[in-house]
Amino acid sequence: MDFLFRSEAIQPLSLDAFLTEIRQDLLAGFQPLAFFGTSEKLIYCLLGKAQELHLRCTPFPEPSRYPSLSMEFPAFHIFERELYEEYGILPINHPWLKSVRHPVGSKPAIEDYPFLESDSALIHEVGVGPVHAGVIEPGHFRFLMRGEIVEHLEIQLGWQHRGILSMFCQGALTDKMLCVEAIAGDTVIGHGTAFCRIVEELSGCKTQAEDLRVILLELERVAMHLSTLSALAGDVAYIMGQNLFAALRTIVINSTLSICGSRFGKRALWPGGVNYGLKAAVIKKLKTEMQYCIEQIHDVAEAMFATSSLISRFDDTGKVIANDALQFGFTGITAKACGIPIDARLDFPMWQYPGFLVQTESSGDVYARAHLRYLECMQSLQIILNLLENADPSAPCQSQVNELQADQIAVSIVEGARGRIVHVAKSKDAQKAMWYKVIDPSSQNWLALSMAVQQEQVSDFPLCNKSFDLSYCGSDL
Amino acid sequence: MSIGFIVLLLAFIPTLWKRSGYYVILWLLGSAFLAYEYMEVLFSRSIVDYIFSMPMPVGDVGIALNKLSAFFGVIFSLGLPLGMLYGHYYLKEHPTPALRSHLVWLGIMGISMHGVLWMRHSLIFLMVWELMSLSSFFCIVFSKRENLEAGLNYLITMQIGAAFLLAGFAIAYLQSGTFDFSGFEQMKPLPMYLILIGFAFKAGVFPVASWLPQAHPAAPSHVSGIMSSMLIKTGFYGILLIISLNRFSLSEIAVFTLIFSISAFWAVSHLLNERNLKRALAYSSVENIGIAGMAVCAGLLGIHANLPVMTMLGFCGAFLHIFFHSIFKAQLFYTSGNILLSTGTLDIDEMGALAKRMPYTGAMTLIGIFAISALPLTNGFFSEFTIFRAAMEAMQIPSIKHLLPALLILVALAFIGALALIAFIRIYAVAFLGAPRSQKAENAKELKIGARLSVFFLSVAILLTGIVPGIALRFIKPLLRWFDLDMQIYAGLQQQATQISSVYLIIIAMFALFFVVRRLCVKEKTGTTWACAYPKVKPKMQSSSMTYIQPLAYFLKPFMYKTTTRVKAEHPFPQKIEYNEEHPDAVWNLVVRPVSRIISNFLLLFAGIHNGKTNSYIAWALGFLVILLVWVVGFR
Amino acid sequence: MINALCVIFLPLLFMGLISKVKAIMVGRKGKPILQSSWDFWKLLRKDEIYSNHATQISRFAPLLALAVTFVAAMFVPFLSNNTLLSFRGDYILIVYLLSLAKGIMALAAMDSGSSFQGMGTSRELSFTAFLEPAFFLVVAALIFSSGAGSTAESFAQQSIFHSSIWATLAAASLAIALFIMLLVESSRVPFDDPATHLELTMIHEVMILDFSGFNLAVIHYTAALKMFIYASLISRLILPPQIAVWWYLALMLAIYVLVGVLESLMARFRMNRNLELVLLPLCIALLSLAMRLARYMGAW
Amino acid sequence: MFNLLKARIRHGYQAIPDPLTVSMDPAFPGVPELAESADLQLLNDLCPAKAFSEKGIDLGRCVFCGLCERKHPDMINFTPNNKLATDSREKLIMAPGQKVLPKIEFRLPRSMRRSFALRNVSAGGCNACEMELAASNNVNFDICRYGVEIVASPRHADALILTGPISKNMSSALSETWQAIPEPKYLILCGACAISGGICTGADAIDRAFLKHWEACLFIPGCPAHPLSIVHGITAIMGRQ
Repeated sequence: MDFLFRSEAIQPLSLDAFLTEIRQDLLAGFQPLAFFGTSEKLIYCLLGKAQELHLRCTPFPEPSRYPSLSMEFPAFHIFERELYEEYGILPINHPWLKSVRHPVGSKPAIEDYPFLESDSALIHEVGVGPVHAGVIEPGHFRFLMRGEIVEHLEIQLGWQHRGILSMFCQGALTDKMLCVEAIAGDTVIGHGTAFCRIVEELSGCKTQAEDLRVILLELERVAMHLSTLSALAGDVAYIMGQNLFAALRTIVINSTLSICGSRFGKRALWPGGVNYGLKAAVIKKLKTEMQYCIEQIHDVAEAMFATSSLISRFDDTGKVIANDALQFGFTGITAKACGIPIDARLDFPMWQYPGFLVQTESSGDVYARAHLRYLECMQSLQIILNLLENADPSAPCQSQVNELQADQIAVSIVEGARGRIVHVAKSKDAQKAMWYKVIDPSSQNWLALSMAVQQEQVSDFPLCNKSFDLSYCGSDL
Repeated sequence: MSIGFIVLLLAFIPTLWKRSGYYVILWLLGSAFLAYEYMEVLFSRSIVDYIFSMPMPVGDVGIALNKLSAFFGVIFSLGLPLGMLYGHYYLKEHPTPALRSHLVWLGIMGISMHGVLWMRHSLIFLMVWELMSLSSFFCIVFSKRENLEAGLNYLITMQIGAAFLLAGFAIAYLQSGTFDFSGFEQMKPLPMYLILIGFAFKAGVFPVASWLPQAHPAAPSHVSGIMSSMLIKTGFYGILLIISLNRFSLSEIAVFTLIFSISAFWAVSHLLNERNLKRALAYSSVENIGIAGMAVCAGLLGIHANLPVMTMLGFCGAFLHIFFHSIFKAQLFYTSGNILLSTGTLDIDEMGALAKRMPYTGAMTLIGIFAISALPLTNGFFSEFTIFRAAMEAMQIPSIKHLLPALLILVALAFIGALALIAFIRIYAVAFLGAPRSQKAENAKELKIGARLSVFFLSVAILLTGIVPGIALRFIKPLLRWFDLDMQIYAGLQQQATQISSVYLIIIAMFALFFVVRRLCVKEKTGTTWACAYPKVKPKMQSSSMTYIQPLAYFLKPFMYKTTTRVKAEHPFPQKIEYNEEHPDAVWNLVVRPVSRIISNFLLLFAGIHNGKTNSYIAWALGFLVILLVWVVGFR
Repeated sequence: MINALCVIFLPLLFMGLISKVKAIMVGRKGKPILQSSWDFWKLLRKDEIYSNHATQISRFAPLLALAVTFVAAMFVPFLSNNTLLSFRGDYILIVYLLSLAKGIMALAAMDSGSSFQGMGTSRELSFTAFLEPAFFLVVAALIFSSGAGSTAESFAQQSIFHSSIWATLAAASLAIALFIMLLVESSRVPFDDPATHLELTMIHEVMILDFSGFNLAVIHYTAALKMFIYASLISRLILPPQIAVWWYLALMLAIYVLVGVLESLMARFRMNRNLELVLLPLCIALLSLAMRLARYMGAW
Repeated sequence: MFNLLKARIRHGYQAIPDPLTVSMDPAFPGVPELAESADLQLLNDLCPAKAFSEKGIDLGRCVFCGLCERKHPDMINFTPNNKLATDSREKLIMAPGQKVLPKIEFRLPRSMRRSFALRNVSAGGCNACEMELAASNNVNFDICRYGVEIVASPRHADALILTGPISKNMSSALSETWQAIPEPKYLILCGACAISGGICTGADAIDRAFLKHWEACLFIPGCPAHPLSIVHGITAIMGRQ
């Protein structure tokens, strides 16, 4: 399938045509992958279905308002809010038109965010964050509580906003690897590969060492899942699981380190290939360690999911229903855990995953998400082992990156540990990008959390939160 | 006696010029005389006993004091003037058009409360009793239309109670042939139960206690204070009177225990949910009467199982609890009155941060709260300690049939005690601590010294009798002897009181030590409350009074009758979320209200009689009594 | 005297023990045993910061709580059976002293007007509702027909080593009831998680979220002391009256180790289930009382 | 149960015996060695983080991306030495030819040397440093063995350990947290972003005014800082080496 669009192939449509075509696609089962405004005063909309991508655009409406899509297709709510925040284009009767990341100079200021309030005396509010009790990123959760029961949760993000995207258009796009690595330090490879693919598409150069990229990507996935499982066990004070999984994660990320020198896979990737190839010794080491991980993870997980006191906490907690997941366009674990088999590795494969099957769970609660992470760990480790079998230390690891072809739009879609990562970019000239757009899976999935905890015990919130394990900086950018 | 009552009657004169100041002074004076009299009776052998011969059918009217009535008399003669004193300042802050009539009725109420204690002749007793109910009714109404319903409900309930009493007395008379209380020894069950029920109405025992939570919030604070701390005790006095004259079978005792424990539990389960300060206090009165009742039951149990220790401890606990309750309950009602004056609300969810706005009241209330939840260092603890010991003594009883009621007392007491603690901690925390929850609380001010005076006296009394419970013990000693209980055991209890005081001294010493050390080595400064560093924190971000007991409420659901209204969040983008719940008194809503509605509708026809003219009130009362008399004569 | 000494020094030591056990269970080095003592020492030397809503209550509450708990400890038999203070029915005083400590700390927690502390307070207090009756029932079962009057007697004079299996069972069940109460009162897994770092799930930890420096140290110490009291009651109940000191110490050690092991093998309960499980000691105590009663009525 | 037992046995004793002397994987980029002959201007033009100056390489800016090492192995070489932490900003600048960083002189007051409570604030960090900080207290690195604890409430803390370049939106929350820590208190900067702004330097959504008012007592470079570097730095100021 084709991830590169010549900009003359995408003529701006009239607003009505634009909206109607989007409607048709959505009704035909497409998923909205991206919907954003750009510096060239165009609104782009990227829709995707298995093996198929549609990119459409329309000039900014005059006056800057248009009928909101969110009422019909809720998945758009976050995109439209973003569009409104960045370019002041008002989606008419949008149900929840509030700030997304409070960029510099935007109103309201972050401390004046208009939370939903209740005037009945017996409903009180609890605000958690931005500085959380644990060692995690900042975000603010505002609960409307009926006693210990959560009536409503509103999530306010943007504390992490540091304007990463603005840097992509200054200077040569090829040098922006470090900015990409700074999007989300725990999804370096996910975003990194997406970025590299963009550059490679735009410059039309060949990719070397794809296998190694896959290995790194899967290692990252395993590491993230393990740290989540560890944290989940910790939240219910099951310190056995907590520590054993933590130890396993250390092994995994240390093997990433032995490949590229960073536990998070920073400095590993570069457009055209990878910076550090696989040394024979490393391959050997990896094989044994992955084997160990497979056995150990299996035993720990089986033991953990057989602990009744723990299951009683996981079961039926923080449910997300499949229908909501479809409607609101959740991706990654969140969607798969309620039985929706969407996975970019299958739907939009940028390289081959021989014999890949999407793992799913049906119940959509914390248990489902936790158990799914366990399954995916095993699957990814298997993939890694297979790739290691026929890994060749002498293979070339980087190819020369030639200049970008001007006026082209490239899309890259990668299944990161948290779900579908979408990067879209347009080249301006041989060096620069005109605009660069990043859609982290978290930005859609955050809503799932607030839906999951409604009518739950507030004391179960940290558990639910961890089970989604969403990124703050990824969606704040 | 004469002097005391004459002075009290004199007290009516200043009311003509609405000079409540002199009124209070006279009350202090009169009460002093009476107090002296009661003390005489209580501590010396001297017995006051007057016999007035009256024409038949009344016969000889005994006006006398025994140790029991003297004991209550002391409480009244100490408590009433304080109440009047508080009332004086309360009325200053909270003026009423009909000050004169209010003072008059207040006076009548006080005098008749004393009178009840003196009367030995059941009919006359009943008349004074009626006078008491009637006057207290007018005190409650306080010439305010909105109070009328609560007042009328109270009056009706009292009339029903009186009817029971009347029937009981009448039957007793038919059986014993005398109106004098001396004829009530070894009564037949029927009249005894009728009379007990009649008294129960006044004492505030479930299921006939529904008037308290209605009347107390409505009444002006000094009245509710007086009523809840003293007036309802007249009912308990009656019960004790009957009990002192009769012996009971084990099954009867068991039933009493059950009733009292249920009563206390009912009250405390409402107390947990109540948001209206004064209503909460009213419920806690019911709870405390229940506890005292359980103590009495323990005593009776002891008699029955001839365990003198248990008997002694049981009765001792009962008297102590009555005594102490009349102190701290009055104190709490007066403080809540002050809170009402300065905030204009009784809903604790509208208060908050009062301890910072009114530091004095905050401290005093803390003392009261500790006393009422029976925490050490306050007097409430010692009485419950005694009752617990009484129940524990039962563990020595060989027979299971004695053990079970004792166990019931033990567990009920512990459970209710714990719940009461939780409830009052909740009230104090929500009303006095944290951030102000409303504008009213925001600009609350401390009151003038006058309104705090009697609160101060009562608080001192709480701490004094709390830290040195020996005093209180010495005070009830003659009473115990009168119930001819074992005095060695009393001595043992005295000794324990001193032991406990010494323990308190250790605590205080240690605390002082720590305090000094901390003072020496700590630099402190203030900052914002840690709320995860969110820039703008609102008062709404603190747990409401309902949140606070939610874990328990979840557990006690079956015992809690509530009505809720709710707007649920339709996810994920709700526009409006609401939740409210009421905890009405089930007995009241499902039984009493329908009945009393009818009666009060009927009585409303007479609302005109409340015209603020003193003489017409008196005329009304007298007329009522005459009718009553004729009615009774009908029996012969 | 010897009691006073071990009251002063042992509690924090034993607290350190638990975390050591947990560390060993999961194969890490973990905090040194003396850690809680070091923390205590450090906190004493730090300044204090109070919320600007806070009244005097939060300033003196921890001190009062400590004083009260300390005095309560004076009634409890530790190393030696003859306690500093003791009189007939002093267990009532103990219970109420402890609930005084709890009450004043609850007020102190609510003092700062933060939503978390409200949550913690309500959770912690709701336990008391069932623990107090439970404790009284335990004592009742102990002194049933034994005539023992004071805590020291009723706990120290007893032991679970009886001729008849049923008596042993009754006593043992009491020990179990007390152990559960220990877990609840000192906020351990499965009822609470002392190690958690999440305001919304904490119970005891969240109540002290706003305390610092000296008072925080005092609070930690008080908590440790309370746990120590319960543990020592249990071991005194299990052991026969005249017994070598090192037996007692060994048993105490065992109790704390047991707590540690439990914490590393078990997940904590869901918050709204907690209360139901707090009823457990109450029921067990009732059961044991019934057994003793039956025995007294001559069932065997 | 059987599984758990098996896993537990296989897990064994995972804690690193002594984090202060353990040797690193050779792939790890630690303390760089700058050749005397290095052309700093050239390197600086190459460096995405602009870490080079005429004085040498500034570890506070360096993100250890290894670009310079790959392009000019002759000029610079990153040794697998994790002892990167120092107690002053100046000491972070390594002159050509310098082999190791100067020792850490700063010491905490005596009472904190056995018990040290940290409160982390992540202000715009990318979550890598946060995870590494959390990892330094996990079963492997196990920093709590030195009495270091990461606490929930700043009221209980002795030091604030800052990660991230301080986004505008977090700046007020950061200073509020700092205010909430009782004296005596210390500030620790963890990671290139926190020390110098790192990759985000000069972005308009960044506000580093906080660091103008408060002086940090420990700087832990790295992108992200490796747990062992964190352990080394903190134990050093606790005087445990």
